[in-house]
Amino acid sequence: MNIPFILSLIVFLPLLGSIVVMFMPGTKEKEIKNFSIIISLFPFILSILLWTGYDYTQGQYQFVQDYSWIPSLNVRFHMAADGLSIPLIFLTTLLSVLSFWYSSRVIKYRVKEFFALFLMLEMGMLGVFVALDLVLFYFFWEIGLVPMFLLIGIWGQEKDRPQYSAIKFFLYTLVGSVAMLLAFIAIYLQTGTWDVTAIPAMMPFASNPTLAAVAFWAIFIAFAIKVPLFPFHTWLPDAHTAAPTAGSVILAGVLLKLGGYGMIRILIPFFPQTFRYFAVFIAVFGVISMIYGALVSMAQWDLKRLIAYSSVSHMGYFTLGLAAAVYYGDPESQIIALNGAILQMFNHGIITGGFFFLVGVLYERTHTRDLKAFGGLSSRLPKYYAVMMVTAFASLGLPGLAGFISELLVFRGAYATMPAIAIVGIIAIVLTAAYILWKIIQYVFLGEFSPEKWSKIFDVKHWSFGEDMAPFELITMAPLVFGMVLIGVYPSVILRMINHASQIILGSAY
Amino acid sequence: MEKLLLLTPLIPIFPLLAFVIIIFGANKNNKLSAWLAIGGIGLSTLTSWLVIAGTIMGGHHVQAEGWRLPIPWMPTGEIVFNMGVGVDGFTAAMLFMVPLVCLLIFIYASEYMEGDPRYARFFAYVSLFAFGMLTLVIADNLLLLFMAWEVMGLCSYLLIGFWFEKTSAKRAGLKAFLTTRIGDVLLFAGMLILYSYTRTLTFHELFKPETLEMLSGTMMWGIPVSALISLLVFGGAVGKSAQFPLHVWLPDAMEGPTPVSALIHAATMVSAGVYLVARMLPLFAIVPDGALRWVAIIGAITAFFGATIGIAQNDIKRVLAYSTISQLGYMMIALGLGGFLAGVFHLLTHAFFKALLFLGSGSIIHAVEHGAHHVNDHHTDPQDMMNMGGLYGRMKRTAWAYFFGTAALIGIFPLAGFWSKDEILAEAWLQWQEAGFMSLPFWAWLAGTLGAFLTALYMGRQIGLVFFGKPRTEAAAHAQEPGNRMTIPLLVLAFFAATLGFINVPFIKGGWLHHFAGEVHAASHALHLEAIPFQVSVAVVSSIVALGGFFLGWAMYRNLKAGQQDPLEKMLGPVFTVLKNKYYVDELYTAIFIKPTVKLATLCAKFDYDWVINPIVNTVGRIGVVSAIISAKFDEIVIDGLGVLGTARFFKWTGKELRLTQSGQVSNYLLTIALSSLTLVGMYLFFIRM
Amino acid sequence: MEPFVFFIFSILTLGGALGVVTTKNLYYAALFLIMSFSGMAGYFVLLDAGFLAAVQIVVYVGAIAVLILFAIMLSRKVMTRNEPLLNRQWGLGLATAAIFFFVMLAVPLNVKWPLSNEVSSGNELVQLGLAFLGSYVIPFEVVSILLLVALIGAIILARDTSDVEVE
Amino acid sequence: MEALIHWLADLLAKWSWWPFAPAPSATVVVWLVYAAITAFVIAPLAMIVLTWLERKILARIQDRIGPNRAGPFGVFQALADAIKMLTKEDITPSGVDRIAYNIAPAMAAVAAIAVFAVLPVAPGIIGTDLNIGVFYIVAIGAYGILAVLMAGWSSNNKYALLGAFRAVAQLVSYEVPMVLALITVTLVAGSMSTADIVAGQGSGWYFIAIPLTFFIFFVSNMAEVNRSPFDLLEAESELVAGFHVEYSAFKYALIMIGEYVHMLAAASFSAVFFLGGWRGPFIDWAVQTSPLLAVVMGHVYFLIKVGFMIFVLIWIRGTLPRFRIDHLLDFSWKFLTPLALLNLLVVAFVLKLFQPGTSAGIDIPAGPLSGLYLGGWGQTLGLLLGSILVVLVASAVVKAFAHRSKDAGLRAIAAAE
Amino acid sequence: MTIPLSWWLISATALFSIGLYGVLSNKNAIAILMGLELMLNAVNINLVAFGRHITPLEVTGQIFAIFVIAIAAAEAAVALAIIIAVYRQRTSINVEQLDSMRF
Repeated sequence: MNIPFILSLIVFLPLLGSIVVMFMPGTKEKEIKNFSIIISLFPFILSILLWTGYDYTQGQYQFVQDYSWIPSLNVRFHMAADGLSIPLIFLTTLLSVLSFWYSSRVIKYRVKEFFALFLMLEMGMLGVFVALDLVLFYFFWEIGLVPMFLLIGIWGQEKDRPQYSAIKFFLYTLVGSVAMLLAFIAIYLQTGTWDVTAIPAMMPFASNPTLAAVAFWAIFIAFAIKVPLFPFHTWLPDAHTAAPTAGSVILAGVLLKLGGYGMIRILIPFFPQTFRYFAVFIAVFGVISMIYGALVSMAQWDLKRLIAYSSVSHMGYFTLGLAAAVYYGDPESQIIALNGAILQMFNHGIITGGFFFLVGVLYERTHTRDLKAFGGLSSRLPKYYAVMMVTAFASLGLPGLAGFISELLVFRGAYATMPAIAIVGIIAIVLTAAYILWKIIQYVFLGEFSPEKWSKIFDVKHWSFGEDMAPFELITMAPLVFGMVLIGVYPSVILRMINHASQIILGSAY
Repeated sequence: MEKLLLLTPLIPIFPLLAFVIIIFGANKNNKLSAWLAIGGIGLSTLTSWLVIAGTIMGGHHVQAEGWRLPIPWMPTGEIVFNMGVGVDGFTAAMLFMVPLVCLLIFIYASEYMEGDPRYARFFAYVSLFAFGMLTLVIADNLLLLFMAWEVMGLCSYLLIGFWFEKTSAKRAGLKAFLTTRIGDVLLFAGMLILYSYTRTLTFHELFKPETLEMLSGTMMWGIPVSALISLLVFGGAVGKSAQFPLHVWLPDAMEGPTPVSALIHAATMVSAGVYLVARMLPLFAIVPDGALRWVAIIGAITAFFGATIGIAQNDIKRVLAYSTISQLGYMMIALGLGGFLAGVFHLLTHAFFKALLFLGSGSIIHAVEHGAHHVNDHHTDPQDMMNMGGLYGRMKRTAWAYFFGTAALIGIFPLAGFWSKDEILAEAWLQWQEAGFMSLPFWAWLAGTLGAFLTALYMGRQIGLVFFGKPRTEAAAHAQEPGNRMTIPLLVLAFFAATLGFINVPFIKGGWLHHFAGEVHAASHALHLEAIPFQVSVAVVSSIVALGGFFLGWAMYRNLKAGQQDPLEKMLGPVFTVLKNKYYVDELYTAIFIKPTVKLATLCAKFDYDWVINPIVNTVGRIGVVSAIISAKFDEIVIDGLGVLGTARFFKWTGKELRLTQSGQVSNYLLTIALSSLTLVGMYLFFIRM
Repeated sequence: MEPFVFFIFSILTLGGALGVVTTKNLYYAALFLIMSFSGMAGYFVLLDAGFLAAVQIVVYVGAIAVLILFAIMLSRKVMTRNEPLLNRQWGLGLATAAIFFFVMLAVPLNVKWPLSNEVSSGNELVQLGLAFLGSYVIPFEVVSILLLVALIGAIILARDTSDVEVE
Repeated sequence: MEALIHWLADLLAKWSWWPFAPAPSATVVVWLVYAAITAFVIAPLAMIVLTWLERKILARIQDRIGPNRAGPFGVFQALADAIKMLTKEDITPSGVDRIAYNIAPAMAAVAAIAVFAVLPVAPGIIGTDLNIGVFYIVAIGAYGILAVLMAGWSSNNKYALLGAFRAVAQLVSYEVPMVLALITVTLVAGSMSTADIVAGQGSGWYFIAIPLTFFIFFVSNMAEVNRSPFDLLEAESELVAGFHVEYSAFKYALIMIGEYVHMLAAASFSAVFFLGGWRGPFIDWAVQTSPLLAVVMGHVYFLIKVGFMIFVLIWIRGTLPRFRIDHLLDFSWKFLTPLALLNLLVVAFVLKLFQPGTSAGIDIPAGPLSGLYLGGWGQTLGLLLGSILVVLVASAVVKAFAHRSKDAGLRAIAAAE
Repeated sequence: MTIPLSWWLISATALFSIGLYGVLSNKNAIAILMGLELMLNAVNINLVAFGRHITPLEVTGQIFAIFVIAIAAAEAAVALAIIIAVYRQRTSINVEQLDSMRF
């Protein structure tokens, strides 16, 4: 299937939907919800076509659209997708569909604004994954911020200080972006182009390592904030805790990936030698993120906060893999490390996305996330227990589920290039198991079930779908659970594409 | 015969199917669930026998070199990682034991678990467990083995914490998972290193001489890589097979239902560690005096140490649990001394008689529970041997099966345990003869022999406490023999416990089992793959020790009255207390590992959110706010007052004057437009064209 | 022959146009406009653009001129008053138009155009169809939408809202 | 004919006072003169014959005899009427806008006559085979509207003006479905040339392939020529006589000529577009063997069809009652136009299905059913099925609306369906 | 003999100037509109003439002329609607009186 302008369609259909939603009367909530779900299905279907239409015999960038945009600045409207971005586009559209589906049942007030903003958010995220022009990239990068800011600020739970969290999230990211923009401009002044595909050949700042390092760090910090990497992570727990369920899902599932994507798409090709020079340093921070995030998770009593910190830990795996991929080593190990890093992004998207849905499921019923409030739910909510078990074990890296494959690849690659750091990082695996089993499973599901405690927190008045997971919630989780099992059992479905991209990216950079 | 081998991938599929069907469909129907599980494992058993038949027909070719079915699984750069299953002699031997024992346990459990609210869930879990173990056995590469290994870890977690309403049970599950996880991480690290160096994890490629040579020749951190990998892999086995110092989870695992204990301790989980070490033995053995001696040392310590704790326990299942630890130590001793065959032999026989003992104990517990129920007594712990006594008269079938199991365990001629344990001790004995006094084999032999004595002692104690004397509680007095579904598996297991030793009697030259050594042949020059000749002295010594220990225990506890002090406690005093508290290892671990970790976590969280990082962020934010206020003042007074308003006034004035041009007349505007364009055209023509 | 026809059409076109701007009667102005349009259709015929000629008549004569006539008739009072049609600045306007004419005259008289002597195959309809559904399809669609919007907009603007009887 | 023209042109060129290039220009002039004569002869003739025919047929329908005094069967009655009209006093009322008042009747007649330029009467006999013939017909129609408007306004009479407004509203409204129907025909024929359209009906007249289009075209054509039941603008009982109330004598005659010639044109083009024009039995054979015979046969066939169509028009006039003005407009905008659009879509779709690999010499992807083209007959069948489908859909929709609607007119249409 | 390009251009220029005069000098809105139509048509003539004489093998000139016509039609429709609305409001279409948008 070769659809012309497929990338533009994917990116701008949500925008169109957003505009249409804005013009719909706010009282027609049902129509707005259904319309949003339907409009979000189109990019999803198109992203499947993108996946199936990917040609492994061709070069890196496919589905290219390249037009002049602002000729005076040499800015181009350049979009393309490759094996790196297609899985992430797929992830974004999938999580968006699920978020819309889920939100359509649980969002009760200011429905129109919610869906309009969410659609706009989807456009911003998708745009980042396909933009191949630095200005376009920056444009989409910033566009995603505003809807997310509003989503957290307006639909956040009152007791979690949503405004504070939203502003923190916004300013934190913006600080990074400003530095990034300056670096982009510096690159433009040196090379005369904004084109991501053209800049690597010109090797910006190759003659001046100091300048290269400055530019590298300016961009890296912007991405590191988004990833987030220790010590730039404190916006994450606040934002996650305050955001509505779908917002958390998208935040964890996609927004964190923007940073990782940027590192691979921009930093590796632009600054291969600088990156390599700082790789050990970055890897150390990755390992710190892993272990530190796991430890902090272990000390949390708020379920959502716990999962937020676990994101820090899991994205540390990504950072380690990335650093290992650019460090001195044999090409095969580098590729494996990069495969692992990219797969870890995807897996983290579906697993942590699933986690946030599941927290939402519990929160909608009980309006609390305090771990001490639960207990013994395993026998009371068997379906919820089953789904949560799969997600939790996928998260802690049980073989046969998605998380394991990426951990294996990351550590395999990291071991070959930087063994000592990798061995230290392995400790995180034990800690992850500890906090997931001890905190989540044991406190929520195991132990004696106490009907009095449960009836005190279970909100019968506002929740009409029954105690155990309702069909719509199961449908929300089904694709994610299926993905976790499928990737765990047969990773080639996605690794084939990622591997193709990794080979090209590393092959041309080193 | 190739066709028969093609059935191999099916073996684990049946239990998996049973699991899936129960989880998604049949979990409302208890009876159906049980039959699905039993049917699944039954089909696996049949398939396994076909595969074994295929292996035997395949002769030396298949038994030694193995047969494989790889599929491309994961692209890594230019290379594709192959995932697959394989069968060789060793696998076939395991395939004889694992599904059969599982099948018997499942049948047993279908009665044992009756009345449990989560009956169906139980059978789903055990099916998954069986799936894990069978996959592990037929894996042809370390990665698939590891995956199955972890699936079993998951199942053990679920099953040990099956009665999660009990605080002790949910703790035990967590403990089991985390403790084995530590071992798993070591194994994982070893696997990574191995993978990094060799680019493959498939066993037959790993065991190629040139690969082994490369691994032993390369040094890392001062030791050969092969030794490092071996130690890390052994770490995994230590965790899984509950060797010292990671044995702490196993006694706690008794919190699970008794069939689970049997499953974990006999057929599946703990055997996996031994299986792994046996499978990877060529790698261990490639460097002389390298990793292998550590295997032997750990094995010897565990064998002795487990047995000592066993004599001080009152819980019937805990005694058996420590017995298992101890017996696994024996297997490790054998493997550590290079006695591949001895280790595997003991692994097979032990599976049968330990399953028998566990199921027997389950039957006893069930009976006592039944009795307690009968007399409306809900305080009696049905697992405490002190609450039993005189059960022989009430449950003869169980008792006889239990006697056979005990005899096999302590090594009474000619039951299975005699042959297999004797092989291990003989191995150590022979090597001691070569290496001399005070050498490692000597200590191993000593630990083994003392362990055998202690084993006999605590088994004698158990038999005495449980079956003889008078019932010490009302519950025990009303105990009742359970139904056929529980007793018939016991009898079948008893049969195997009695006869399985004959597959490798040392009177036939070289034994028979060595045909099933499989790919381990690759490194056979360092290993003992053939049965060693019968050592009369060893046999005599161990027989005397076993009989002595047994009768000592039996005699001491035969007529113990209710409320009477434990005779051994009287004899040993504080030592007994130490043993009873398992050398305080749990407490030690809590103090030095768990509490500091939790403390560190709390500190990190405080550091993150309350003390350092978040305050810094907030401070930066506040600085921004303050500078904003200052700027606002500056703005108001200087820029606004002087600059902006002045400019504004200027423009206000000009605007006032110029607005008169806005006449509102369209025609005027049009004329202006026309004249302006005309001027532009004129300028163009005049300045540029001219 | 052709110059003769050209002159006839020029008289129609330019004469009509002059009539439009000079006559005092708005209704005549509209009729002159139609005359001018018809002349232009003739121009198009001479320029080998028969289709365009037909379009010119259908759209300008059949639609726009009729619309203008309608508008004139609907605002009939204006005509009966017989006010002068010219505004106060008509002199300036005339001067501007004249200057414009003479300035622009410089273009056709001075520029050397890259003329081509090729003769088209004459199948202009096919070419037009291909162009409209080929390279110009997007402008074509946009213009369609524009027309639709103008249609609706005109209806809404011209609708007499005080009329209650409107269904 | 050609030879005659050339001879005349040569003659003209020889004693030429003609200032421009000789022979070709002369040919043009001769053609013009020829055409003018034809028009001047045919137009009054048509009016006379048609008036007589109409009166006779109407009389038969109303169970009367009709004109029967002047000449056999009263054939000269119409001629007498014509003479009467030409000799009457030509009154120009005071207060009229003289210029427009005088131009309007001529324009009406000219607009009606001019469409005959593209009428293919017989094989090879056509005024000029424009490649935009169909479009030309539509374009010329615009002048007809203009004439009505001019006449109505310049009469300085409120009845005339109202009549003109009504007329223009009606004409503009019905022009839309008519053009849509013509587009459908153009699509099927693949050409806008009238000659090509006739040539394209070798495999089945379009009446068979697209009967619904024929219906739409015929109905809107009836409205275009102001025939009953759409004769509102000259509804004597309501509007005196519509826009031409102030006209008399010769100018009135011109307007009448315009009207009847328009009717003739409508009948002719109905025949050309849907009834195969000059096509009939053995005509193909005749074209190949003897062109002269073909011309004769063509004329005969064509006149038969035109006569039939005229008869149908008169028949309808004698049968159906008049519409009310709002029903009339509703019928066009709410029924005919959507129907025509739907029909156009379906026809385009069916054509695409049967699309052979090439169109106007350009290679395009063949349709999925192009194998069933069968020399045009497969396509004809497909189009017919499409038409039936549209009719079913339309009647279902109308029924559904009519049940709910309070509008009696719509319900009447539904009942008619 | 074909007509030279310059004839067309001069004719179009004249037409344009006449239209311009009409636009500038009339105070009746409809008359202004008519002037505008004349100007648009002058442009059309230019487009078609250039197309005919410079690129006779292509129909680009005609295409643009058709677009201009379509837009002119839309413009006329809307403009006349506005004029009628204004007339209804003020009973006048004299643009000199429509000067409420002034200082």
